[in-house]
This record gives sequence, C-alpha cells and structure tokens, in this order.
Amino acid sequence: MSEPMNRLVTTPAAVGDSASNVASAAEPSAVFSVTDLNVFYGDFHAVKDVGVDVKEHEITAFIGPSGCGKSTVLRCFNRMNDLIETARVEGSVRYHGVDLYGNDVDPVQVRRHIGMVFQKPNPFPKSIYDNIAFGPRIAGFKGNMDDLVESSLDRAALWDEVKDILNQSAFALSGGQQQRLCIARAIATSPDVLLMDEPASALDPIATLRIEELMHELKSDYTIIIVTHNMQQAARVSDRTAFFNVSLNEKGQRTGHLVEFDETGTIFTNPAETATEDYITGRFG
Amino acid sequence: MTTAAIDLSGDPKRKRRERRVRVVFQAAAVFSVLVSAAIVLSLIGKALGFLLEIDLSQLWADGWFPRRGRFDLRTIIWHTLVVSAIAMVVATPLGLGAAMYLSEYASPRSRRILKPTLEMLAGIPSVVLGFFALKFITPNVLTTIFPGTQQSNLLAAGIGVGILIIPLVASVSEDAMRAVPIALREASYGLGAQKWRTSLSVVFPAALSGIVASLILGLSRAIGETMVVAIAAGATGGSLLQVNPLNGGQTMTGAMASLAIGSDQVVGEAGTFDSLFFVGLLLFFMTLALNIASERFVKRFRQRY
Amino acid sequence: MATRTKAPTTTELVQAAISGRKTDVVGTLVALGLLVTIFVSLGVLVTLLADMLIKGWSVFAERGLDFVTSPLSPDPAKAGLSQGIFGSVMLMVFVVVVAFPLGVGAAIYLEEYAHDTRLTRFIVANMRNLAGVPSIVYGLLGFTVFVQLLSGVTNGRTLVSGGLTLAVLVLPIMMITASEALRAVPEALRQASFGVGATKWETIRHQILPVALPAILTGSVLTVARAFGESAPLLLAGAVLSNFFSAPAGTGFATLVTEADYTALPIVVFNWARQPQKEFIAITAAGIVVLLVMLLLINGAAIYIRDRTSRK
Amino acid sequence: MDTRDTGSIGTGNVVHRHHDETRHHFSEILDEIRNGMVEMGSLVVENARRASVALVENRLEMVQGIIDGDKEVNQRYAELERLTFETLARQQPVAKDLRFLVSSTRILYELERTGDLVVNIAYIVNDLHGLPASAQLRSLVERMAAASCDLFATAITALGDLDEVVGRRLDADDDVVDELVEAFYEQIGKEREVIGLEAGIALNRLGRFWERIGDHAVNIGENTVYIVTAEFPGDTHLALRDED
Repeated sequence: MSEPMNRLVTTPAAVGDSASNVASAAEPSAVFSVTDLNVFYGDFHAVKDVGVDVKEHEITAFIGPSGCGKSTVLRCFNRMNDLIETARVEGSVRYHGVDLYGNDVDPVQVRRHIGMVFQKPNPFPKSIYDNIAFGPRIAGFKGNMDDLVESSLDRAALWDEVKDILNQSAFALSGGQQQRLCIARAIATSPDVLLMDEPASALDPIATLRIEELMHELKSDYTIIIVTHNMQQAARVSDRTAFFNVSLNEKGQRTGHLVEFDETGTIFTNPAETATEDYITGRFG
Repeated sequence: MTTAAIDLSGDPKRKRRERRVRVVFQAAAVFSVLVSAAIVLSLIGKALGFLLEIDLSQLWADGWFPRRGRFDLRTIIWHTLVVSAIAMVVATPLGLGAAMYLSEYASPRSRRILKPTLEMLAGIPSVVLGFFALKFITPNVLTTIFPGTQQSNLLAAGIGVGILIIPLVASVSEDAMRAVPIALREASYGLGAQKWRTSLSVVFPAALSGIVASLILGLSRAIGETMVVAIAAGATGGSLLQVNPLNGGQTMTGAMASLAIGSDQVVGEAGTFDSLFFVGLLLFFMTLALNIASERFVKRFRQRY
Repeated sequence: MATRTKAPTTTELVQAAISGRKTDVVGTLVALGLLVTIFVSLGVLVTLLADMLIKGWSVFAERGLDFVTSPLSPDPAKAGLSQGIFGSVMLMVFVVVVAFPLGVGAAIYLEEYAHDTRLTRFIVANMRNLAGVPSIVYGLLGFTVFVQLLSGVTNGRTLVSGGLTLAVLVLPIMMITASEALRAVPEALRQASFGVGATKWETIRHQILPVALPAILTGSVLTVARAFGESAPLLLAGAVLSNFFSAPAGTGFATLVTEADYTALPIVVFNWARQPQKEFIAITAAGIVVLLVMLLLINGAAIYIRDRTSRK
Repeated sequence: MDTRDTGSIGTGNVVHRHHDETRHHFSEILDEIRNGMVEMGSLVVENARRASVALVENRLEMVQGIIDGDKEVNQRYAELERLTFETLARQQPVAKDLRFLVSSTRILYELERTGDLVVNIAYIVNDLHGLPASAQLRSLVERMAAASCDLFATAITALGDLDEVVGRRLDADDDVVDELVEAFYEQIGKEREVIGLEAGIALNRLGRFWERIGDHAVNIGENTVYIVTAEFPGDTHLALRDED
C-alpha cells in the first residue's frame, strides 16, 4: 500500500507517528465545529443558526425533509457552495480548529483534504484507472500510481471486481459499482473526511446496503458525514444524527434549521423533540 | 336492475375525421421524401449524362476550364480543401474558445448578451461575408501583411468562410459542453481541481465527441459554402491548380457558381454546363458523408448522457 | 513530517495545508484566452457592420429613399433596390405558403403518427442529411425541376421557380425545427389526453400544438430569415444576374410573379459586389445595410412571436 | 474479529474474506445479541445450579451470592433489551432477522424471569433454614432441581445453535421435570405432619418455582423453533404464556 500523500490527521493505523499523536491529544476531538452557521442564496435565507460538532472516526448523518438545508450545510464543509455565485456563508465552520472561511484559505486546497461523494454516481467518462488517478495527478502525486489505484479500489471494496478491466470505461460498471468507484476516487487523494451527499439514493436496495457496509469499514480511517433523505439509512449507518427541519420565515420563505443532534440510537428510539419524533415516525406536518 | 350494454365501438364520424387528418399529414411526409429523391435523381441523371458526353481523361486534365472541355477535378478539389482548411484554422480556436467561455466561464448575465450577439454572426448572409472578404479582409488586412496578395485569393475566402462557421462550431460544441452533467464538474471540484483544470481535463474530454461533431459539421459547411468563394476567391471562368493561397483559384462551389452565372450564355465544348451537375453530385456526397459522420459523433455523445 | 522536538499541532498542520490563496496563473491565463477568442469573433462582427456603414453611408446621405425605390441600373448613381426587395418579399411568401405547412405536417406525421419503423427512421435521417446539403445543390434541383421540367407551370425563370426552390431548400429545416418542438412536449401530456378519451387528432390539436406552437413559429421565422439571405440556389433558379432588367410599365401583379423576370436582394448585392468599378462599392455596402436591416426585422418578428405566444 | 459471518444469524458457516456479502455489520449486531442471550442464560443456569446446591446441602452462606448473581443477569437484560430495541428501530429487520429480534425480546423476558425465580428459590433456602431431613424429600429436590437446570441449559444450547430439533424436543423433556414435581408434591403430602404448615407451603412454592423454570426453558425452545421455522410447535405458545 502506498503512503497517503497528503493526510494531515493521524488515524489509528498511523498511531506510530509520535509528533501528530502528541498534537492530537491537545486538540479538541471534533473534526468540524460549526457554530451559528447561516447560508444565504441572494436574499434567500437557506439555513439558519446551525451548530454541530462532528467527531473523528464517526459517521454523522444529516436527515430531514427536502429543503431543510441538510445538503447546503454539507456543502459548507468543503466550500462547494463557493461554486454558486449568489451563495453567502456566515458563522464559523472550523476544521481541526481552522476557520474554513478564513481569509487565506484556498477552497481548492480544502477540497483536496475533504473528499466528496455525490448523489448520483458521477464517474468521469474515462477509464476506471484514470478516474482514480485524476485527483492524485492534479495534486501532483509523485509516488507509484498503480499502487495508489489498487489500494484505493481495494479500500472501496471494488478491486476484486475491476482489477482485470482497469482500462475499460467507468460507464461499463453497474450503478452500485460506479458509486464505489466514486468513493475510491475520493479516497485516492487521501482525504481526512468524506462528505456523502445522498450517496445511495440513485441505487437499488442491495447496492445501497453494500455502500452502507463500505461506510462502516471506512469509518475506521475516515470521518464521514452523510446527507440522506432516507432516515432508515441514517438509522442503519450513523453514530450521530442531526435532524433538520424547515420553517417559514417572516418573508414566507422556507428556511432550514437544526432541530436535534444526538446519538443515532437516541434519535431513533427516544428523540427529545416532538418534531423529530413526528418526522421519524412519519407523522410529519 | 341490469346494466345496459356499453357501446365501445365509438363514433364513426370521429373515426372518419381521424383517418382524414392522418392521410393529410402522411401526404406531407411523403412529399418531403419525394423532394429528397428528386434532388438525387436530378443530380445523378445529368451527372451521368456529363460523364458520357466528355472524354473522361479530361477529369485529370490541366486546370479547370469547362468552356474548353478541361475538367480537372484535382484543381477544384484541392482549392476547396485549401479554403476549408483555412476556414477550420480560423473557426476551430475561435469557435471552441467561445464555446468554452460561454459554457464554463460566462456568468448567466454576460451569457445572455454574448450568445445572441454571436448568433447574429450566424445570421449574416454569405454574400455579405464574401463582399467583406473581398473589400475589407483582402485590401485592409492581407495586402498589409502579404504585399503580393492578389485581389481575389483563397486566403481571404477561407477566412470569410471561417468567420461564417464560427457560430456553428461554437453553438454545437457549446451544446455539447453544457450537456456534460454538472455532476461531473462537481466531482472534479470535489477532488480539489481548479476551474481551468475542470474545464480542460473533465468537461472538454467529456464533450469531445460533440466537439468533433461540431468541427465536422463546420467542415461540411465550409466545403459547401458558395457565395464567399464566388465573390472573394475569383470565380471568373477557369483556373489552374494553385498552391499559394494568396492567389485566386476555383473551388468546387466557386466553379458551380461561375457556371451558373454564365448559364444562359454558356458556350463551349460538350458537357460544359452539365459539369455543374457532376460537381454538384460530388459535393452532395462529400457533405453527406461528413454530415453522417457528424451525426454519428453526436449520437455517441447523446448515448453517454 | 514534523520532528519529535517541536511538534506542530493538528490545527497548525491543517492551517498550513489549506491556506495560501496563490493567484492561479494558469487559471487566469486560460480565462483570459477564452475571453479573447469570443471577443475576436464579436470584433469581426462589429468590424463588418462598421465597414458596411462607412462604405455605404454616402449612398444614404446623397440619395436617401431613392436608393430603395429605384430599379436596377447599370449606372451605379441611379441603381436601386426596388426589384430586389420585391423579389425577396415574394420569395418569402412562397417559402411560408409552401414549406411551412408541408414541413410542419410532415413533422406531425413523423412525430405523432408514424411508428418507429425502419422507414420512418430512414425518412428522419434523410431530412437531417438534406438540411446539410449545400444550398447551391438545391439550385441544381431548382434548375432541373422547376425551371426546366415544370416550365409549363412555372414559366421558367420566374418568381415561382425561385420561390419553390427556396421552399424546398428550407423544407427539411422547417421539419426538423417542428419535430424538435413537438418532441419537447412532455409525453405525460399525450398520455393524460389519451387517458381522458381524446383521439389522436384531438390530442394534437388541443394539447400538443398549443404547447409546441411558440417554438414552431419562432423556428419557422428564423428559417425564413435564413432563406432571405440565401443567394446561391437563386443563381441557378433563374434570378436575373445582370444589372438591368425591367417589366413593361403597368404590368399586373400576377404577371410580375408568374411570368416576369425577377431578382432578389442578396442577388443584387452579389451582382454589385462583382463589379470592378469603384462606384459600385458604396452601393453594394448600402445594399448590404438594407439587407441586414430587413433580416433584423424578420428576427425581431421571431422574438416578438415567441414572446407573445408563450405568454399565454 | 477477522472472520465474518455471512448472511443473517445462525447459519454459522464461514466466511468470505472480503465483501461478497452485504450487511455483515448488521449480522455482527445480531450475533452480539445472540451471544449475549447465551451468556445471560448461562449465568442463570449457573445461579440455578448454585441454588440447588444451597438447598440440598443447606448452605445458607451461598444465598447472598445467588442474589448478587442475579444483579448481573438483570444488568445484561437491560443492555440486551436496549440493543434489541435499537436494532429493531435502526436496521429494519425482515423475515428471519425480524423473528429473531422479536423473539429475542420474549426470550430475554424468559431469561430474566428465570433469574428472578432462582432468587426466589434462594430466599426459600433462607426461610427454611435448610430442608427437612427426609432423605426421600431431599433426593426429590435434588433430582427435580437437576432436571430443571439441565432442561434450561439445553434450551440455552438450542438457542445458541438455533437448533430447531433440540428446541422442539424440550417440551417432551419437560415432562420429566413435571413428573418429579408431581412426585415432590405427593411426598410433601405424605410428610405433612412432620414438616408443618409453614414449611409445607414453602416447599410447595419451591416445587412450583422449579416447574416454572422448566416451563421457561420450554418457551425458549419454542421461540427458537419459531425463529428458524416461523411456526410455533403445536400451536401451544399462547397457552403457555400464562402467569408465573
């Protein structure tokens, strides 16, 4: 297995390195610390006063009805919202204590450390190999690319299925395989965090379960945040769940806010808020 | 109580009207097909007549002088290729650059202004560009750079044709680039790629078959473009094979136009006027092949997304 | 990696890794390069328009409306556009009357009635290819079929021949435009209409056409604009290629259309452009300005129609 | 753990190295619950055996240890019940997995009640200050307790292996316990004069407790059969769910 090229944060696998070990002991255990997050699209107040802490090596799930801002919040974690011209983010999103929206922070660099997997599998129209190699290449990876491709595919539980067809188009794969390819592609740049925006919503149930299994395996190496409209999925995979809801503001616009954030077992067996219970029991609205 | 039997046979009047309407539309479709058959037949008949009339060795004669019975295909095909190549050299970078700017860089607002303006270029009739090439590009641009430029020359015609096909190349390849799913761009940004990298390494290759289609289509248009070459390249009777694009020369369409202009007073050897149909048929098949090729590329692109 | 003695904190490591908004030189260059390409294209357009206005300005200044209302003449000081404008307008009437119903009808048949058989696919592919055939080839068709073969009907080199030639030229484009407009109508609308018991024609008339009409009309007007600027096929389809012709005074309208010689605006421009005398440069440019203004009007009409019909 | 169970609970067969299976995380949770129940059952059996020794050998000093031992059982009960409910809420189990989890809540109840019965037996040891000296009575108590404990241990084994055959057999095996209890009641009647009313009542309750432990074992067996086959043997489970 090749050396991770730009990993910053120690994982259990790398505990031998004393330097960052000592360092992390003094750090807060939260990978992300979000306070008073407000997101606007032009005049539209999309997300209001969100505060969450995301812990290392946990799977944190964001659930809630459509329009509740869960994806918007997720996209603040790697500054994908920057790509929308009218978007404006207020409040602080701290990543290992560093303000992601600080003045000298380069969003391109941020995204190299915080990987993302999207709703629909979106492989590049290139070979399987080149899909994985794209990220490392643009980041100037100098090591053995073959090894990196193999280890990334292996970690995404795809190596055995594709090792003989690495030069074929990624479109030859099934939807579930494509999504695992996208996960492998995200892993290949050695991120610390994986953001997953409804990663299984375009997949059939069995492929969905395989992705969920994969997430369980990946969480020993990565911190994972998943947005899902499927609360059963959140129930199955996550350690902590944040429930977002929509409310109408004074202008009659739909604004998302955080209702409850707790351990997933608590959220799904004994939620503190009535709104949460109504949502997860399907008595919403 | 019993239910009365339900009549499901339908209103006969309504049924007759349906049939009539269908026949009308069918007739329109059939007529359209007949037109295409008419084109091919009218070409083939006279083209064959031309081949029977002339001494076939004259197709490889010295120069294109139809009134003297010399029909050297190499001359006009070569000149056509020269003009088309120049046109592509002009249109490819400008068209693709404009397409990528509009698709990837322009804000919605500037796109709303730039795109229709570019389309205006597409609306300029080719006679206008021919005149522009003859009376502006040649005297004001080319003679300044290359003092030996003839008044009618292939280079000016090629540039004029190139300008004419910029909007076509731009609009087809912009469609192809815009059809690349946003998801692919997001995937690229999500991996930490910059905008330029995303545009060049992800969007461009993903849209490649559509871009190739746009270039083939542009080439097809360039080969078939008549008025610009007729005005700016020197469509005055005959011509010898010409290697220097700064000199005038006869292209396939230019040759056709010049025969057409003289159509009521064409005199000369046998087949002089009918050579028009032979060249037309040749042109028809060349552009047909290119259009089919372009269609293939578009189809490949469509299947993907 | 950090040394054992002075270990940087994770926060410091992260800070160092994600900061540094280096100005992206390559990115700026790429963006600039692309911007240049688009402005070169637009610059050509501006140059062209300016050149025409400059060259043709004296004609408008000296002759005014006389330039538009005078007939052709070998004398550039007297030559005018009236016959060209009349010819072009009449040609467009032919295009609209012949190509519009045929093209839209064929599109309706192919999109709504015909099953997806090999034959219909062949027809559609055919039409697409015909749309790409160089326009001068249509001139050959016009010459063979309308000027020669059907001269009993068209009287040879008349507006009828020219109009039919242009109509045939735009027919495939009309059809493709209409097909695309029909295909853009959501399938759900058809199913909803059939679902409440409407027949095919009722569905087309009441559900599909109203939705597709703005796009069909806009596309058709733009197609007409294209035909308006077309000159290559008219070279063969009988337009007069000299700088002088006239019909006897008092010739009736019907005779003008069906029997008399004709020309068209782009043909007039072409004829003038070929003249070696310097005096013709100005009237050619002025003629081009008139041609472009008329094209602008037609395109404006397309925008007007689109706005009006889609507002409903 | 490097080996991963395939599929759902109980199949027990091995073991794909990689990712040929889905939901092994879920399978791991199910295994955790099953193993937890087996361990909890083993604790109960051990405690019951200890109670039997305390009874027969008149070891009053063992009573407190038995009472304390049940605390561990109760704690396991609370943990496993919470885990079972959470799993039901989070994993959307279906088919065999659903039967297993629903049955688990019942089995956990049986285990917990059995643990309580063992504690009750320990209190009776205290109350009686040892058994009356009758060798016959003593021997019956010993055999009755042993049969009951064996039956319960078998039930736990059946559950651990999800062994339908063993689970089905428990009902018949319970007849041995019932016969011994019957004989015990008869012997109490014969020796009523010697024992006295108060001790007689205590001994009666003792018999009933061992009998109930046997019944719980049978219920566990039937639930095991239900998990595997989706049917209760002999359609008897409703009749068996009467009060202690």
